[in-house]
Amino acid sequence: MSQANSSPIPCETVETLLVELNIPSDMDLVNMVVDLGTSMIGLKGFSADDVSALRFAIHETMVNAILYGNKDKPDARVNIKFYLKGDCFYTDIEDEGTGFDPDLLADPTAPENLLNVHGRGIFLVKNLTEDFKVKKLPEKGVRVTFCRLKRLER
Amino acid sequence: MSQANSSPIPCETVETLLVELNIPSDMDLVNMVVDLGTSMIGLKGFSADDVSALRFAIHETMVNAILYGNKDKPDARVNIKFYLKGDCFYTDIEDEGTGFDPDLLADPTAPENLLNVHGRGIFLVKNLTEDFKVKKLPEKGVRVTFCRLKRLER
Amino acid sequence: MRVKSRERDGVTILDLSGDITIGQGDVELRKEISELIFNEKKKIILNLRKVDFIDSSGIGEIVRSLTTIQKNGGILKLLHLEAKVRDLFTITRLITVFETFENEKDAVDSFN
Amino acid sequence: MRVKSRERDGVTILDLSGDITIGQGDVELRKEISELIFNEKKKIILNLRKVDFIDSSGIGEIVRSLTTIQKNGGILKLLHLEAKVRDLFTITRLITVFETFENEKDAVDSFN
Ligand SMILES: Nc1ncnc2c1ncn2[C@@H]1O[C@H](COP(=O)(O)OP(=O)(O)O)[C@@H](O)[C@H]1O
Ligand SMILES: Nc1ncnc2c1ncn2[C@@H]1O[C@H](COP(=O)(O)OP(=O)(O)O)[C@@H](O)[C@H]1O
Repeated sequence: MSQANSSPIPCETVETLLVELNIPSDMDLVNMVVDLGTSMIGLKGFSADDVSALRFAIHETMVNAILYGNKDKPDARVNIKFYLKGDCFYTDIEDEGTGFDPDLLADPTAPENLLNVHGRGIFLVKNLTEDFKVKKLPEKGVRVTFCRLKRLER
Repeated sequence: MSQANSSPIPCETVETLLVELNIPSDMDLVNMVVDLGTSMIGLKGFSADDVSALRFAIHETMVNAILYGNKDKPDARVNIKFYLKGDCFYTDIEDEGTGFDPDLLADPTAPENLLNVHGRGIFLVKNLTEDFKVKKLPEKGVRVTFCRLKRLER
Repeated sequence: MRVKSRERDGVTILDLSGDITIGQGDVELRKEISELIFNEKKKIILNLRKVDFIDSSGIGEIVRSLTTIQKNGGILKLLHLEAKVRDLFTITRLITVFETFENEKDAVDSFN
Repeated sequence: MRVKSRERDGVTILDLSGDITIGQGDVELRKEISELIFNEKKKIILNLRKVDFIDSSGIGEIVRSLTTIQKNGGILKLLHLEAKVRDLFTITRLITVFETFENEKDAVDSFN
């Protein structure tokens, strides 16, 4: 179903930080972060498919960080990192919330959930990316991480 | 000539951090930083004139940070902060260089300099913004700061 | 998002364009569907050709459109799912609950 | 930046569009001016109407164009400085060294 946490992906090499970004919880800023991330991935030679998968993943995770993590409190910050490990484009998105266990979310493709209005965001992100992780941070807050391995253009 | 360091500007109030951004020294990223900054200032209700003045100022200062501060070394980082103090939109741009004294730069409007190809960047930034400052950082690097006070639309 | 509503052979076609995302698009779509139901329209097509970007809230809103229309005795079909949108419907298996078309005439004719 | 070169009544007009900034625009402009000088063009107008953004390197390059053309016995004039560009030329006092026009016919006629 999702590739997350399955076989090790071939990009555990040196980490190159591209951009780090810290913003308030303002939905108007989500598009800027998405544009910044997708421009970066385009510059790094990823394909249009990779760009659009990450556009979706960054958008969904940003929206969740603001709505669920920071509960729409404008003063609560979101910290975003884009970095490369070999052919993997990584995104970390940190909010000030208490986190969640992605393995406990209902399967939106189960027949009883198929017509639900909600509950497809993280499922889709996991399917469009590799190495999806949610980690509580030592001080406070939560970090959601995912990466996209360079694909061949279809 | 320039308003820098002249009469105190009416925006020494509480500081609200908007966006902080950390990037490698890559000229391809300058436009993204400029777009992010000008979108922020637009969202905060500044006029089109303010946006275009800051577009110029952020662009020039970013280019200088990469070329002169970080001497085009791709690994050297640039750290950018956009924040508000009352009606002033502040920008800090930090590079890893040793800095410069803006008061020692030649006046590009002096007759003997008027036809020079270079030397107008900082002069223009100082004229389009208020509170232009260059500060050596305690550890290493340099911070260039400027702000733009909300103007009336002309 | 922008919505343009038109009729063809007794079928209502909503041409959606732009982004359908949380807070921009989802709400407009819901309003548009309520209006169609209020006006007793039963045969409805969502034309997604000009949709640039859809997020999980936008997808959820299209699912809500389907169930609302069905509850009111109507039928909803989808037209022109561009590759990226189709992928999202495939991964979520929503492709199995929607009737989808790549050709407008076929979509309209399928109601009759 | 894009440059389109055309002739009108013996005057060469370069229509510049896009951004004239460090690394994109400044180099193209320099090449274009060299070519005009090589082809012995002496009456030259830079039309800046479609320039969206110019930075200090772009301004410097326009100054370089002026001095290069003058050194080769030519004349350079500027056409259509839009408000923001005009501000930059005013602050730097470059407005005092360039002849500028808001109307193309006037600019062309001024050479004769
Ligand atoms: N950053 C986050 N912090 C806390 N909870 C989260 C976060 N992101 C997601 N969640 C939880 O996971 C659930 C599923 O999210 P998602 O798959 O995006 O679907 P939806 O947003 O439609 O509920 C959310 O309802 C929320 O409870
Ligand atoms: N971030 C910086 N670090 C070190 N020196 C700088 C920096 N920014 C500007 N300078 C110095 O100031 C000078 C003037 O800069 P500027 O006014 O932008 O004109 P130009 O770039 O055309 O020389 C530069 O040539 C450089 O020596």
